[in-house]
Amino acid sequence: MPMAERALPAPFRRAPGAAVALVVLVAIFAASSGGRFLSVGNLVSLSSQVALLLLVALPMTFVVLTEGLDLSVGALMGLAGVVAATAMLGGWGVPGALLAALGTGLVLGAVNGALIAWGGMPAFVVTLGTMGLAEGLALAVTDGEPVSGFGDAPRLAWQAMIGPVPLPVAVAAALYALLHLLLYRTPFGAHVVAVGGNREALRLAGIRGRAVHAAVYVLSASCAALAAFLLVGRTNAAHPTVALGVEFDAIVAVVLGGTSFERGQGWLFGTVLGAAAIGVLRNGLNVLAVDPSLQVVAVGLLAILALVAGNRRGGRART
Amino acid sequence: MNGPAPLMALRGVGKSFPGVRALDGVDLEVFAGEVHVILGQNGAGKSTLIRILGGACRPDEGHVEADGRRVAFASPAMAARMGVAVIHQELTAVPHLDLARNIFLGREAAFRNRLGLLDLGAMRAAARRALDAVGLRADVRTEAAALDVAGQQLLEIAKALSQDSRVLVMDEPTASLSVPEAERLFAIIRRLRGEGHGIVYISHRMPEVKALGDRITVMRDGRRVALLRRGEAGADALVAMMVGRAVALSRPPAQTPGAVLLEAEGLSAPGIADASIRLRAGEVVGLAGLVGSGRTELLRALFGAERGAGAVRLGGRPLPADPVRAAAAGLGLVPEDRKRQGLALGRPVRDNLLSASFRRLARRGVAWPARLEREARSLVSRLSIRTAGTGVRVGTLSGGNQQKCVFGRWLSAEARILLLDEPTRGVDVAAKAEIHATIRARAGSGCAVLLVSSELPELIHLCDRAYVLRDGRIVGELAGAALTEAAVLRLAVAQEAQAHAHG
Amino acid sequence: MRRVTAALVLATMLAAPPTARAADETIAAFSKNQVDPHFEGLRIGVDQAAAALGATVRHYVPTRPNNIAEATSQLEDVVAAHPAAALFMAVDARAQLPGVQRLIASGVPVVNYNDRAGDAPFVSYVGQDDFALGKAIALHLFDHLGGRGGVVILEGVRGSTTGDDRRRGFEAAARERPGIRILASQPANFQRLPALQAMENIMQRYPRIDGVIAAADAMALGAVEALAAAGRANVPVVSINGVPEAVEAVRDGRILAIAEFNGFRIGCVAANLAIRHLRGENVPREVLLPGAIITRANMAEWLVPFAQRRCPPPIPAT
Amino acid sequence: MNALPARIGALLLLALALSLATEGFATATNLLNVLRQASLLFLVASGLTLVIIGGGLDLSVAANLTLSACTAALAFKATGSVAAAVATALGCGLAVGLLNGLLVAVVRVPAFLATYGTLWIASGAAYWLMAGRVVYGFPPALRGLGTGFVLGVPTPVWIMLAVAVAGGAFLFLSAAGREVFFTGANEEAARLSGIPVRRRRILVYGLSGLMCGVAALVYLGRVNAAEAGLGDPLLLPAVAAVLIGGTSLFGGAGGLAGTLVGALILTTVTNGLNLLDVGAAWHPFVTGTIILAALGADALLARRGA
Repeated sequence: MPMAERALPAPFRRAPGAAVALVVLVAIFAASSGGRFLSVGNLVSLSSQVALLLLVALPMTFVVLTEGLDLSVGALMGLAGVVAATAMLGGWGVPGALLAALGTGLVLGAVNGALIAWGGMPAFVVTLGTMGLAEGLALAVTDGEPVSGFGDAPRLAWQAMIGPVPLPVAVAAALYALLHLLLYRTPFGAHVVAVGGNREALRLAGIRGRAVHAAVYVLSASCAALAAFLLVGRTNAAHPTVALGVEFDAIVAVVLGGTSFERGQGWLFGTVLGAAAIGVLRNGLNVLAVDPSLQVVAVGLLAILALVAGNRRGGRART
Repeated sequence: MNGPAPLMALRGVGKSFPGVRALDGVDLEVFAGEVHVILGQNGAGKSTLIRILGGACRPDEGHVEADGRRVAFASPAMAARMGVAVIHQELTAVPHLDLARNIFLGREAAFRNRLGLLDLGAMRAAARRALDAVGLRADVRTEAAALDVAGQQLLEIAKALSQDSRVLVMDEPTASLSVPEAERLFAIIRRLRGEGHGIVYISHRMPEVKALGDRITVMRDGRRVALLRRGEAGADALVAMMVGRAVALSRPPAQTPGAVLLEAEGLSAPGIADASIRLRAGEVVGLAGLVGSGRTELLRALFGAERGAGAVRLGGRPLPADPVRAAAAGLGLVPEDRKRQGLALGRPVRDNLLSASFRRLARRGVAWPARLEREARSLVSRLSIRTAGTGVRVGTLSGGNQQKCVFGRWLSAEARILLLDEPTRGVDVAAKAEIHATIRARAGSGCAVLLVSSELPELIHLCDRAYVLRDGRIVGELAGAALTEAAVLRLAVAQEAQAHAHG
Repeated sequence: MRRVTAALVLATMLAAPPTARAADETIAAFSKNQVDPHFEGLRIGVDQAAAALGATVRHYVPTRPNNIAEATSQLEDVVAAHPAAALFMAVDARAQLPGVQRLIASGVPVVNYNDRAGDAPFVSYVGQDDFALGKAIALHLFDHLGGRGGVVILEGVRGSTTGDDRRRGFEAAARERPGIRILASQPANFQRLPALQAMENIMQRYPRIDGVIAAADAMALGAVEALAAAGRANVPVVSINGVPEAVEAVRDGRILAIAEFNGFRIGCVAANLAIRHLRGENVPREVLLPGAIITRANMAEWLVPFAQRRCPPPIPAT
Repeated sequence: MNALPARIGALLLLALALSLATEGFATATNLLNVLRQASLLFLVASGLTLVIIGGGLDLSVAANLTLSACTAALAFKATGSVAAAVATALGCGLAVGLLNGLLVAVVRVPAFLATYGTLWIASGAAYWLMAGRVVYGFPPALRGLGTGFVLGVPTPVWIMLAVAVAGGAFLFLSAAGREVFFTGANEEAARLSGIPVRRRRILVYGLSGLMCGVAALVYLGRVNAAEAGLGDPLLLPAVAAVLIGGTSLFGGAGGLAGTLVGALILTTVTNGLNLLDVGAAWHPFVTGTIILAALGADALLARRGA
């Protein structure tokens, strides 16, 4: 760790937007909710909500580290959920359904990755296009109707507790551990950072940067497919458009968490803080029952204020 | 040749680029335990030589040998496996990876444990040893971005050493180092030589050459003009060999300079300290100095592209640090990095020629296409820009013609003060002559020109007067008969050189 | 005078017990969006009924209209807020059933209102029968057409209970009138602009359209604009809901008739039942409010802005 | 821009196919209908095109349309004056646009996030102002903007053409427009050419906002009502229209003619799907396919051209 800024704890140095927002919001909500915000029940549901966002936001961190973004994950979650539910209805069982969802994610992620890494096309446009494909397929296959009646397994999975920990939180924690190892303890992780930071360095080191670049989109889509399965459990049905828009929350969580769109600068744990800040904001506003229209404004203000706060700016002398 | 085979050798290597003969029958041998200095001005062929050594390009003629056997490097990675590491001037660290991962980028497999994960402890320990070997004390968990330039330079060397490179090619490694940092680097280089490494060392700096060079290859115009052993020639003699025959290019008669147009006093900005200069109407003033001495930074500060302290005055009135105001006031900057800072490569020639004069050419805000086209065509013909038309993307033009577009921009904007940063770099001979003529012509019509060039003959040829920069400070001003390549070099390369030149 | 005040009471009447106020009577009221005036009317009804009994209301509405994920989160968050009681409707019944079951399990009595939220131990259900409304209004149109002609259906959101039930009602009515042909049936997401544009496109294909059935007022109003712009303002349009804007269109002859789906009254009744349940009264398990057919002849009552309306007299305890 | 003829060709092929496949497509009224439906989409996409050419991005356009329409409707109800409604719509649109410009150019928040933030702020403000109400019923003067005809052609189509011409003139005939292109292509080169980069950035975001104000007026005229959330279905189609039109997300290339063609392609497809009675569920799929097809075609063209 750099010596110069030792004074501040890591979250405030590396993800000032998320850290400050989190501390301020938790303080406000804890003080004004009369204990309800910090109740065990609320923490369970808050952490489950954050966990679901993290399943998308954690791999999105990898994508943003390569100076990209993935707009297709929300639509893909709808499609993968529909695929999983249909598979269960078709008697494939839970493992088969999981595999089917995962396969859907792999295919879409591979399309994204190939077009972006080898086709040299901008990630925004490619993933906007595949977002349309996924959303349209999910809608067309189901005619807009949710798929249900596949039994209780997904719902029980979403509600299960492992000791005191809700299963979604455990899954997110496991994914965090896995991705942490992947990013910080494998060659692949270093190469991901280098795709964003200095592709020339990768070339000089004889690494196939394009494969690494494509792989982050496959990772992002696979995790979204996994999240889709939990979401099916949460809503007890596979709704084709249920997760549209989640990609934006995920990107905001990543950036709030101190990962930059440029040069491979980022921090995986910061994304946890960013997602927590978003989750706490939404949950706290609900627990306090703030006027619904002001809630909408609050989300926008959080995004902008936290980004402005996190934006370091140089000084000026000669004017 | 008797004795051991060289670690690495080039035999009769030649390489041409469109319009340029970059290397012509060059021989080079690097033995274990020697520092082989390559000396030459810009354009002498050094950078092509480095690219061939490092596997970044293949020679047209001749071949490369390693340990006496012919090899063909298909890629930099392959060259690295063969034991050749190039330490580039533009550094190749990944900014937000820590030092350990940077050192072992692409070679992480060596540190995998049984689970397939990186054994960070082992990797860091190895990195620690690699950094210790070059005397870099930073924590191996620090991100590379946190290192200063000297640190990144050492990181590159540590990286090269850690892959058991026997041949290290260093491209002006001290360009951006302070004196103590450079001293530390020299100590490391000496130790590496002692350990049997072969080092190819590219530099302009005489004290370094004298301090380090076991053998010296002097290059000029893509050819080897001399191969000397240590002490066979003094600094003056080396300068003379680099320069070639006494200045072949004649300078036009000095003109009587006009009024002071631009004046800077005590200007400080990142990379420059307390610089004071004056430009008069009708003169071409040179800004000489080694790479990294603050020349670019000074031009940018004058143009307002970098903010700093101190005053810039235009015709006696203060000029705020703002490129918009500077351009409006008649300053024009031709930046060093044409592709990143000078041109919008995807836009047509026309727009690149007129980007500083759209507003001047507009009538009540309307920039009539016919008028723009007329202006663009007139610039194309005035500057002899070779292009199929003004609508062609500027990125498809040759380097010289691209550069003329940046030039043309300021002609069109009617700039009276031109700040030129390496205007002829990467430009073929014919275009170079045309650009030179344009520069003189602008001065002749009453403009003031401030010219940065690493090519001393060009500087001497074009300039009436020159400031010499070293380590961000102006260390001298030469004019008239005193403005010679040798004099400039002496000021630019440091005190010892002066002392030595008289010894 | 309000024409319809009676309600369907499904159990025998008991004497109303004396009112005993709990310490904290905060009611959580869910609704689907902040866009549709139907829900605004509903929220005003809830507020008015609660104020009359001295209870406090907190509203929960997803920030993105009809967003299932957000609505599900809000349900979870309300478990933590632990209100005295809740009024619940689902954006998606299947999706939110587990959540509302947990809310009930946490000890919060929940009244289901507006549309059916599935199988959970609700204190009561207050709503209207969407299928019946759809069927009634479609029959009204078909009979107006003399039992023959080609009609266009503008559906709501495919997959939503409200939308699907209403569509089934339309289709059931069409089966009863063999002279009626359904030319096209397109979802327009309960929104105005999609309905307008879908109508414009459908008109290109069918030079003759005899009538339009919209599953909600906003879509009917969009269709009315499209028809008027095409010079086909004489095509009769019917719809469901009865928000003041649409009732004005009935007054002006731009909409033929509307099946009343009265959010204001649903809100009144649901809040009233919830609070009385808290105070120990036995309240009916199910209240199905009847819906009138609003036509030019009777529309005055529905022209009154929500804020100026008065809740109907409480439904007697059981 | 070199790909514009290809796009026009694609549009014509699409039209040809639809006129063969359906009866209702190739009629004068339907073609005017398509144009009128495209107008709202184009107006929202036009300002976005300028922003993207200048090297930025504006995700707030649809929310800005919503807020401008709602404030204008409220202003009309408060004053009874159409002029007040027009001034409010344009003023509100411009204000949101300028806020984006300041955030991006001065505070230097990345455009994607800054405009995503204003998206939420603008739509939240609309919810708060409207409080679940619908404001409806506007006088003929305002209705005419959406439903009127001039010389047999719908007024919004004229507005669309006027904006396309004026925007094209701005981009290709004004000094500022040329500078926007140059700034989008290489911001640093623009700065070192003495182009006032910051002001140009603010200008395009301001214009984008203003276009949302114009679109809001057309919306009010056409739909005759304003409610919160009204613009939401337009965001992704607007972005898609710009991209299908060939404007590059890297900045410095593109134009309003392309966006016009992009908006027409999207609208024609929707119209065709309705005429063929294909379910609305397929619309996103078709849109996604067209985006990827346009992208792939451009990549092929670029490879052949290089």
